[in-house]
This record gives sequence, structure tokens and C-alpha cells, in this order.
Amino acid sequence: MIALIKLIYLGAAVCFILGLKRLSHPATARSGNMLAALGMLVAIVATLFDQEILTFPVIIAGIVVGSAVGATFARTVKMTAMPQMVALLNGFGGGASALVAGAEFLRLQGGVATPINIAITIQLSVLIGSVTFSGSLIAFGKLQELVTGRAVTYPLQKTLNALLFASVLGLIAWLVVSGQPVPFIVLVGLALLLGVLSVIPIGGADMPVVISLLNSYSGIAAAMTGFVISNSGLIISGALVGASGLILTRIMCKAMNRSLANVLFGAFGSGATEVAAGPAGALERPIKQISAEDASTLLAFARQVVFVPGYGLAVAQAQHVVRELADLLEKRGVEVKYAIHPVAGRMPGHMNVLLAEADVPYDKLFDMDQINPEFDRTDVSVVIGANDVVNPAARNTPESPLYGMPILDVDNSHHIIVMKRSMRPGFAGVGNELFYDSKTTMLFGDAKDSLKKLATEVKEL
Amino acid sequence: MIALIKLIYLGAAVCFILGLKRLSHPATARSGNMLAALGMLVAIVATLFDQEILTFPVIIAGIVVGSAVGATFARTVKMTAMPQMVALLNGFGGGASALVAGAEFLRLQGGVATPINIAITIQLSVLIGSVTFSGSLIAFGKLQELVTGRAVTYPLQKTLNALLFASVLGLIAWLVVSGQPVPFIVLVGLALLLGVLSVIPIGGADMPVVISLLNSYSGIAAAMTGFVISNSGLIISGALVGASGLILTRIMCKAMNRSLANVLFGAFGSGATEVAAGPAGALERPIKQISAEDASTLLAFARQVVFVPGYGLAVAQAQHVVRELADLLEKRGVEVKYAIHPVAGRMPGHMNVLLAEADVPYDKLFDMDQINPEFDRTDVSVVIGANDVVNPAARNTPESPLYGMPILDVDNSHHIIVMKRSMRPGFAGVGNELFYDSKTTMLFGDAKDSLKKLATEVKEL
Amino acid sequence: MIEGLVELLVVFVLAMFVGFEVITKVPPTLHTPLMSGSNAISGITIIGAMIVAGRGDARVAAILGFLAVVFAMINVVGGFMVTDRMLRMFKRKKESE
Amino acid sequence: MIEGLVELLVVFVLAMFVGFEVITKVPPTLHTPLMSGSNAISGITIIGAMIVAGRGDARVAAILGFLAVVFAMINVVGGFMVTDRMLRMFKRKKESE
Ligand SMILES: NC(=O)c1ccc[n+]([C@@H]2O[C@H](COP(=O)([O-])OP(=O)(O)OC[C@H]3O[C@@H](n4cnc5c(N)ncnc54)[C@H](OP(=O)(O)O)[C@@H]3O)[C@@H](O)[C@H]2O)c1
Ligand SMILES: NC(=O)c1ccc[n+]([C@@H]2O[C@H](COP(=O)([O-])OP(=O)(O)OC[C@H]3O[C@@H](n4cnc5c(N)ncnc54)[C@H](OP(=O)(O)O)[C@@H]3O)[C@@H](O)[C@H]2O)c1
Repeated sequence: MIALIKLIYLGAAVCFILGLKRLSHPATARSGNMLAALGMLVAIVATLFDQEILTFPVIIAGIVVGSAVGATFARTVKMTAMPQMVALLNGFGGGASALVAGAEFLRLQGGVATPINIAITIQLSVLIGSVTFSGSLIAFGKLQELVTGRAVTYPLQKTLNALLFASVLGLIAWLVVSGQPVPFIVLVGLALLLGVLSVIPIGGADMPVVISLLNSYSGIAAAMTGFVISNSGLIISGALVGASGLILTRIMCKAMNRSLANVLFGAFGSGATEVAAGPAGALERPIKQISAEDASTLLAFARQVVFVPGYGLAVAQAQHVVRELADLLEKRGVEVKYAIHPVAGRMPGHMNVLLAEADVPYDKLFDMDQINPEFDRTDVSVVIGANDVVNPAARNTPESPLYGMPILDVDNSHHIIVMKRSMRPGFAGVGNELFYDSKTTMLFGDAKDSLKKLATEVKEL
Repeated sequence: MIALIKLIYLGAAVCFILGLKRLSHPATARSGNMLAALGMLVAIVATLFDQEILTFPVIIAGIVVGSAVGATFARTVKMTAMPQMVALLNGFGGGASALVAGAEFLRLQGGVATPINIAITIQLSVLIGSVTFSGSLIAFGKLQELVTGRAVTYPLQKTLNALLFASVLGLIAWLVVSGQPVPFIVLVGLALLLGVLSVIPIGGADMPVVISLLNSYSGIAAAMTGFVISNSGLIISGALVGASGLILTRIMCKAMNRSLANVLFGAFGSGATEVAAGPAGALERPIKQISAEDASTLLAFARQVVFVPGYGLAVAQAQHVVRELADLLEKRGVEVKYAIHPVAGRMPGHMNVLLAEADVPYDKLFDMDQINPEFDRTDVSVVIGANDVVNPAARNTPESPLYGMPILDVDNSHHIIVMKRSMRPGFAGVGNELFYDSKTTMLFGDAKDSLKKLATEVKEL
Repeated sequence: MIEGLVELLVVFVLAMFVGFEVITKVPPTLHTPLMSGSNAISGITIIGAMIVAGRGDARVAAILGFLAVVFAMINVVGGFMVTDRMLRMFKRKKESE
Repeated sequence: MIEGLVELLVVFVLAMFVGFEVITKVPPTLHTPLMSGSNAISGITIIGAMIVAGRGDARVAAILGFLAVVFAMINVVGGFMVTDRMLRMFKRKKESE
């Protein structure tokens, strides 16, 4: 029986592996997710036959409540709130690992001395699980704007965090030796605090990277739990998630051309830099503005128009209007394309998801590599609430924090219309030469309003 | 202590994994091999501390003898005899697994009843190990031309092999139940026979695929041995090799555009097809011949010459002469390139190794994809003992066994000179339209002789 | 005991390798679904939660067990469903191509 | 006993996955060295051979053990050295590029 259950766990782990493999290719992603879910179902059912399980009511109650809550979350969440949703779910996963380890700790209190390896893994499991829990909740709060999205900094921040981390490790060492439950609760408290304090100094826009990292942690927490209860199913799955989360984090950092250390400790997007770089340059130099009327004429008589959406599109929720405008232009014979930068917006694939929601056809979306050679032949590029991803400083200014990031070369097109509300900088907090380019005209205002005006004008032409 | 040894085995396995990863990229391959060797060394040293080991003389003697023999093999083998060397070494590996399982079987005879899972894995280990051993030796014999390289076929061959296989499985089942040693020896005998009979019907040129498959078997045999002695180091390494061997086999089959089943059971390169397709076409239709003198003039005054080496280059050992001729032509200002087809010759990378031996600069060798667009601009292509890899039937004749295999498009060049000894077909046993092309001229004779003549003529020009 | 730990460590290391190898060169478009999908997989801790909750422990441990099951289940169900919702969106677009 | 077997099976399956993932898209040039390199790794059976040979068994088993060590060692030493010889050849060419 035990052997059979273990075999089934192995089967579940194989499902997870194959599921993850499929998840990393667009065509097979959906079936991959289903395969992984199937593996989970099988593992859960098999566990019901585990001989260690004596009573079912608590389990069944837990499963029903958890499933209901999870399903409600998943059903009601808006597409644009996906990143914070993932953060929240991740927090629950980490919390569960910590709780399992806690229960195990309590149980072992009664009997004989806990073997040292179990003691260590229990503590690690609690530590990682609790950090994941509170860290994920903060990430959720930042993205949901319950907590400030800015990077919160204060003096001696790093020193404080390092001290906290050291004392947690010290507590674990102490616990391993003594096995007393009181400092155990302290450990939980400190671990939760550590999670909060390490995520607080990170800017809201870096949250996807943080979530990916915390996701990796929650995998490792699950693996640790596996060590605690000697279950290789948990270990495999946990390690899988741990490793793939790390890789994903690295891939995301690369796409932004920043190091993980810079993301975690760089306090990117803190108020300080933003103010310094922003208005200073803005006041001094002349920019050209354009009226909605003129802009619409420009668009209507162009041969090729490229829309370059960015974070502002998401803020303004302008995805439907942009589609409407595109339809109008296409009816007039204008070739319309969308240029999708890999880190436009605030989560990976942000623009794809938004535009997909507005039913923009898939074949109109172009990757950076595909669209960059096209700008030469583009009459008008319309930058809709994008900033950093079209900042030429990434090519020209070695001092810029953006330097080295591949960007969309909109400045190669004949005209550029930039829609934003002000001269404020974007996520990286730096000014943008593009706005002062002789070919650039600014159309100030909320992106949705501006686009609506354009659409009305084009209709009347 | 045991835990430490196990940890070390894990370390060794990690070395193997990283080594294999590096081995699959040209730039890192050599360091990968060294890393794997290091892992092996560490594993061997750690094993010396295993508590099961009571006496050392036998071990030391075995290690000394084995190392000496292995090193001698490795030092003295000619570069061109590499495939058979690998086959031979592989055979020893498989044999070792079978021997270990055999010794374990003998030991367990004395005591209590053998647990069923151990009994099964012992038998499997012996079976796979023995098949690998005898199969590899036959592959070695074929390539070394101790056994005929042709596909040996006889009536009811497949039926016989299937029966043999079934009876081996039957014996294993019987053994598991009874545990008697006599049929054990029979098992070994039958397994050896099975190895011989499954490789005999495969043509010599398909041996690289067979060796890769047998290599995969020897990995699985090692893993089975790991199950027998409950050693996860053996299991990991064996499974690694087993899986990578399978993948490699598949990659190689794909490069030849054939299925594994076709390689194993297709009796490709058996005498039958060869005779049927060969001289029949050759006698009827006119071909053009060229003298060495005319050919050398053609070459000397060309702007670009592409050499297309094939199996005949290896047979004639003409790699040094071709280099000499190329040097002479280059001195006269002719642009010389080499076109390397992925399955030219009889082993993967065959041409690369040969030409490397003759110090042909690496950057003069071009892959199929790189060189194919170049043939348009090529004045003379010199086909040196290649046949199938330049056969246009692969593009035009759906009935041909070559159909679908990507080939070198030499027929796009202005002139083609083909060097071979006769009109006999190549490995696939089919005629070649290229030889009747109006742009093609044949230069009959051993490739080395012909090239020498050409070199002499070019010198005198 | 320690020996058993090493066995488990072997499994852990191998699984890490598999994880590393499997997730390479994912296109940025798939980062978010991949993140939430693998996040759902980390809910495998549900197994541990079930074992702890079903052991019929004393009061505090039982409450912890119940909470663990709830938390893990939220992660699992929410995770897979959210991922599917996201991927369905991509899918639809592809077909209309 | 059977349970232990499953644990080992877990390791086997995971290692297979690693093997599959690691060897993808190898260029044909490297097929032969890769084959002989991985072949040398399969000589890991030397560990089993050493254990069997060192156990101080009765006559037949001892002979088998000795032969096993010899065979495995030929595979290991020959395999790695041959691979290195091949790769050295490639290497040299690259530098002259
Ligand atoms: N995609 C990811 O996964 C990810 C993850 C982490 C970080 N990031 C970072 O996020 C940045 C993304 O670049 P991005 O160009 O998309 O965005 P951005 O550089 O942050 O710029 C967004 C612009 O949109 C404008 N905007 C905001 N709300 C608007 C509204 N309602 N109507 C019109 N305009 C509005 C803002 O200007 P106003 O305030 O003047 O309107 C701002 O300049 C990159 O630096 C990237 O590294 C991305
Ligand atoms: N590379 C691999 O890994 C591999 C593995 C398995 C199978 N194969 C198969 O092997 C074939 C390789 O194609 P290929 O074009 O290289 O070879 P091929 O098609 O076998 O043709 C070789 C030609 O060389 C000529 N030749 C032999 N000895 C010669 C000598 N001393 N001087 C001059 N010519 C000589 C032969 O003609 P004469 O007898 O008239 O001289 C023969 O036509 C493919 O079918 C491939 O699928 C390759």
C-alpha cells in the first residue's frame, strides 16, 4: 500500500514535470496546466489512503473551504489584477508549509527527543514558509495599492534586515539544540517580520520579479516540508518549483537588464530618484504639443501606424478604445501594428493579456525583434503610456539606469505621437529624450480620453 | 560514513550531469569530459571506504589491469577507428554489469530466499549486460571488418529473434520463481546469442546508431546493477547515460531521415538492394569522364572550389592529399571551401575528425545550411567519394529510400567533378542521377591517387 | 536517519536539475502564466497538510492542520484556475489568427 | 523492501528526465565524442564491481568480481581518454581559426 502511494506520488511528479515543460511553450501551455492539475488531483486522492490519516472530517472541511475560496478568487479576479492574485495565492502556499511544519513541531514536543535533521528541516520549513507568506502579502498589498507602491527606504535599512536575518538563524540554531516551543513562536514572528521588511523596500513595479522569487521560496518550503515528513513527492515538486522559479526570476531580470541584487536591494522606483530626474529637465526645454484634431489627420492619412502600448495603457484601461481606433484606421486602409516590448507594463505579458482582452488579433502583435526593423517604414508611431521601453537613453547614455536594455526604436519612424498625462518620468524615474525629439509631438491627457477623442475625429473625417 | 559516501556519490552524479551538459556544446566539450572523469575518480576513491569492502588485493589488481588495457587501447587506436573503439569499450561496460549481477546471484544462492525485487533486477541486469556485451562485440567486428559489414539476412530472421527474446523473458520469469543457478547460465548464453543475432542483420554503416543504442543499454544495465546493490549513484549515472543514449540515437536517426525501427530491422545496406539498383542503370546510360589534366586546369582557373568529402575519402585515407591540393589552389588565388554533410562518412562527425587530422583550418569547413546557398556561386564542386549525401533523388524521387534526407546541392554549381572508383552505389544502395548530369564529369580511381595526380598537375601549370 | 536524509537529498538535487533544464528560454509572454502554474504546483504541500490534519491530533495541532489544508487548497485550486483563465485568453487569440 | 525499490525508482525516473533534457540539439560533429563520453560514464558500474570484488567471496564469485573490475575499468579509462583525444583534435582546429 505504502509502495503504491509512493508510486502514485511519482506519477504525480512526472505529471508536474511534463506539465511544466508544456507550460513553457505557447501552443501547449494550456494542456500543460491541465496535466499538472491532474497530477495534483491524483496526489490528493492517493493521500486519502495514507495509513497515517485517521480522521477525515477536518480534511474534508478544509478541502471544501479552501477550494471554494480559491475558486471564488480565481473567478472574480480581473485580468489586470493577475500579478497580485498570484502573489496572494503564493502567500497561502507558503503559509500552508509553515503550518504543516508547526503542527509537526507541536506533535514532536510530546514524545522523545526530535532527531536533529528533522528539527533542522522543521525550522527551515517554518522560516521559509513564513517569509513567503508575509512577503507575498506585502507584494499583494503593493500591487493592489493597499500599501504604497513606492520603494520604502529608511536609514540603516540593510543593516537592520541583515541583523534580523542573523538573529533568525541564531534562533534556529538555538532551537535545534534545545527544542523549546516558546522561541518557536518568536521564530515565526521574526520570520514574518523578515518577509515584510525585505519586500517593503522594493518598488511596486519590481513586484513580478519578487513574486517569482517568492514563488521559488514557496517551492523550497514545500520541499523542506517533504524532508520533515519524508515524502519524496513533496520534495520533487517543491524542488521543481524552486528551481524553475529561480530560472524564471533570472530570465525576468535579464529582460530588464538588471541584476537580481539590484532588484532586491536597489530600491528602484523609490521617490528620491523620481523627483530628482523628473521635472528638472522638463521645465527648461521646449516640447511640441499636438491637438487631437491634427493627430487624427496624421493617423488617417498614414500608410502604416504602429501603436506602442506601455504601463499607461493599463492604468487608463484603454485597451478597448485603442482597438476601436485601430479598426477605424484599418477601414480607411491604414496598416496598423502593435509593438510589444517584453517588459512593457508591470508584469510579463501584461500588454498581451490586455490587448487579448480587447480581442486584438494575435497576428497584429509584434515582438521587439520583429517590429524594430519596421519603424523605418512607419509613418506614425503612437506611444500610449509607454516611457522607459522607448527611451533612447538605453542606447546612448551609459550613465542611465536603463542603459543596455533593448528598446523599441520608435525614433526611427517619421512621426511620433506620445500620449501621457504629464512630463513625469516612468518606472525607472529618468527623463526621456524622445519627448524632445524634433519628430515627436505630445498629446497630453489620460490615454483613454485622448484615444476616444482621436476615434471621434477619425470618424468625422 | 555511509551517509558521507552516499553524499560523495551524489557529488559524482552532479559532475556527470554537468559534464554531459558541457559535452553537448563544442566550446565546452573538453572540460565537460574532464569533469565527468573527475566525478568518476571521486566515486572510485569513495567506494574504497565502503564498509562492505573487506579485501583490497583483487580490487587493486583489477584496477591496475583494467586501466592499463584501457589506456593502451585509447593511446594506440587510430582516429579513423574511433567508432569500433567506442563499441568495444561499451561492450566491456555491459559485460561488467552482467558480471556484477552474476556475482551477486552466486552470493545470494548460499543464504535465505532472495527477495523478489532483487531477483528480478539481477536477471534484468544480466540480460541487458550480456546483450550489450555480445552486441557491441559484433558491432566492433563489423566496423573492424572482422565480420562482414553487410546486413546478414536469412529466412525467418525476425521470427527467430522474437522467439529467442520471448524465451529469455520466460527464463527470467522461471528464475524469479525458482532461483536455480543452472538455467542462470543458460540465460547468460541466450542473452549473448540474442545480442549477436540482433546486430548481425544490421549493415555496417548503421553501426553508429547501433552503438549509440547499445550505449544506452549499458547505461540501463548499470542502473539495474544499482537497483541490485541499492546504490543510487549507479542508478543516477546509469539512467543519465540510458536517456542520453536514447536521445542521441533519435537525433542520429533524424539526421539520416530514417526511423529507429528501419535502422534495426530494415536490413539497410544488405547485398540484395545494392545489386538490384547498382549496375543496371549504370550500363545503359552515357556518362562523361575527365582526365586529371583537364580537371586540374578547371580547378586552377576557378574562382571558387568546394570540396565535398564522403565515405570514400575515409576509405582512401585521402585527407592529407586533399589538404595539399587545397593549399596549391589557394596559392593560385582560388577560394577553397569544404562542404560537410551531417551524415557524410560512417560516423557522426567523421569528416570533421578526418580533416582536422590533416590540419584543415576549422573555418574552411561549412555546414550543409551554410554552404548550400553558396553552390550557385561555385565554379567547380569536387565530390570526393561521396554519393548518397549528394544524391538529388533525396529531393525528387519519392520512391527512393533517401527521399526527404536533406542533401548538399552540388548540382547547382557550374561544374561537378566526381571522384570514385566505379559506378557502384554508396551506402543506401541506389543509383545517383547526379553522375548523369550534363554538368558532371567523372574521374575514376582511388580518391587518394586521383587527388595526387591533380596536385602534381596543378603544380606544373 | 542521516542516511535517509541523504537519499531525500538525492531526490531534491535531481529534481532541481530537472526544474532548471525544463524552464529555459520561455518567451516573456508566458512568464505570468508559468509563474502562476508553477505556483499552483508548489501547493503540493497539501499532501503534508492532509496528513497533519488527518492524524487526529490534539487541539492546537488540529487547528493548524485544518488551516494548512485550507491554505494549501486555496493555492492549488486558485492557482490552476487562474492559470487556465490566463491561458484561455491567449488561446482564443491564436485560433482567430 | 518493495518500498525501498520505489524510492530507487524515483531516483531512476528523475535521472532519466535529466538525461533527456541535457542532451538536446547536439550538433552532429559532437555525436561521436558525446557517445564515447557518456559511454565512459556508464562505466560507473565499477562501483558495483569493486564492492563485489572486495567482499572476499568464494572462488567463482571472486573471479567474477575481478573480471568485473577489469572490464569496468577498461570502459572508464579507455572511454574518457578516447573522448579526450577526439576533443583535443577539435579544440586545436578552433584555436587556429
Ligand atoms: N513588464 C514587466 O514584467 C515589468 C516588471 C517590473 C518592472 N517593469 C518596468 O516597467 C517599465 C515599463 O515601461 P513602460 O514604458 O511600459 O512604462 P513606464 O516607463 O512605467 O511609463 C509609463 C508611462 O505611462 C504614463 N501613464 C500613466 N498613467 C497614464 C494614463 N492614465 N494615461 C496616459 N498615460 C499614463 C506615465 O506618464 P504620466 O504619469 O505623465 O501619465 C508613464 O510615463 C520598465 O522600466 C520595466 O523595466 C516591467
Ligand atoms: N555519418 C554517419 O553517422 C552515418 C551513419 C550511418 C550511416 N550513414 C550513411 O552513410 C552514407 C554516407 O554518405 P556518403 O555520401 O558519405 O557515402 P556513400 O553514399 O556511402 O558513398 C561513398 C562512395 O565513396 C566511393 N568510394 C569508396 N571508396 C573509395 C575510394 N577509395 N576512392 C574513391 N571513392 C571511394 C564509393 O564508390 P566506389 O565504390 O565506386 O568507389 C561510394 O559511392 C549516407 O547514406 C548515410 O546515411 C552515415
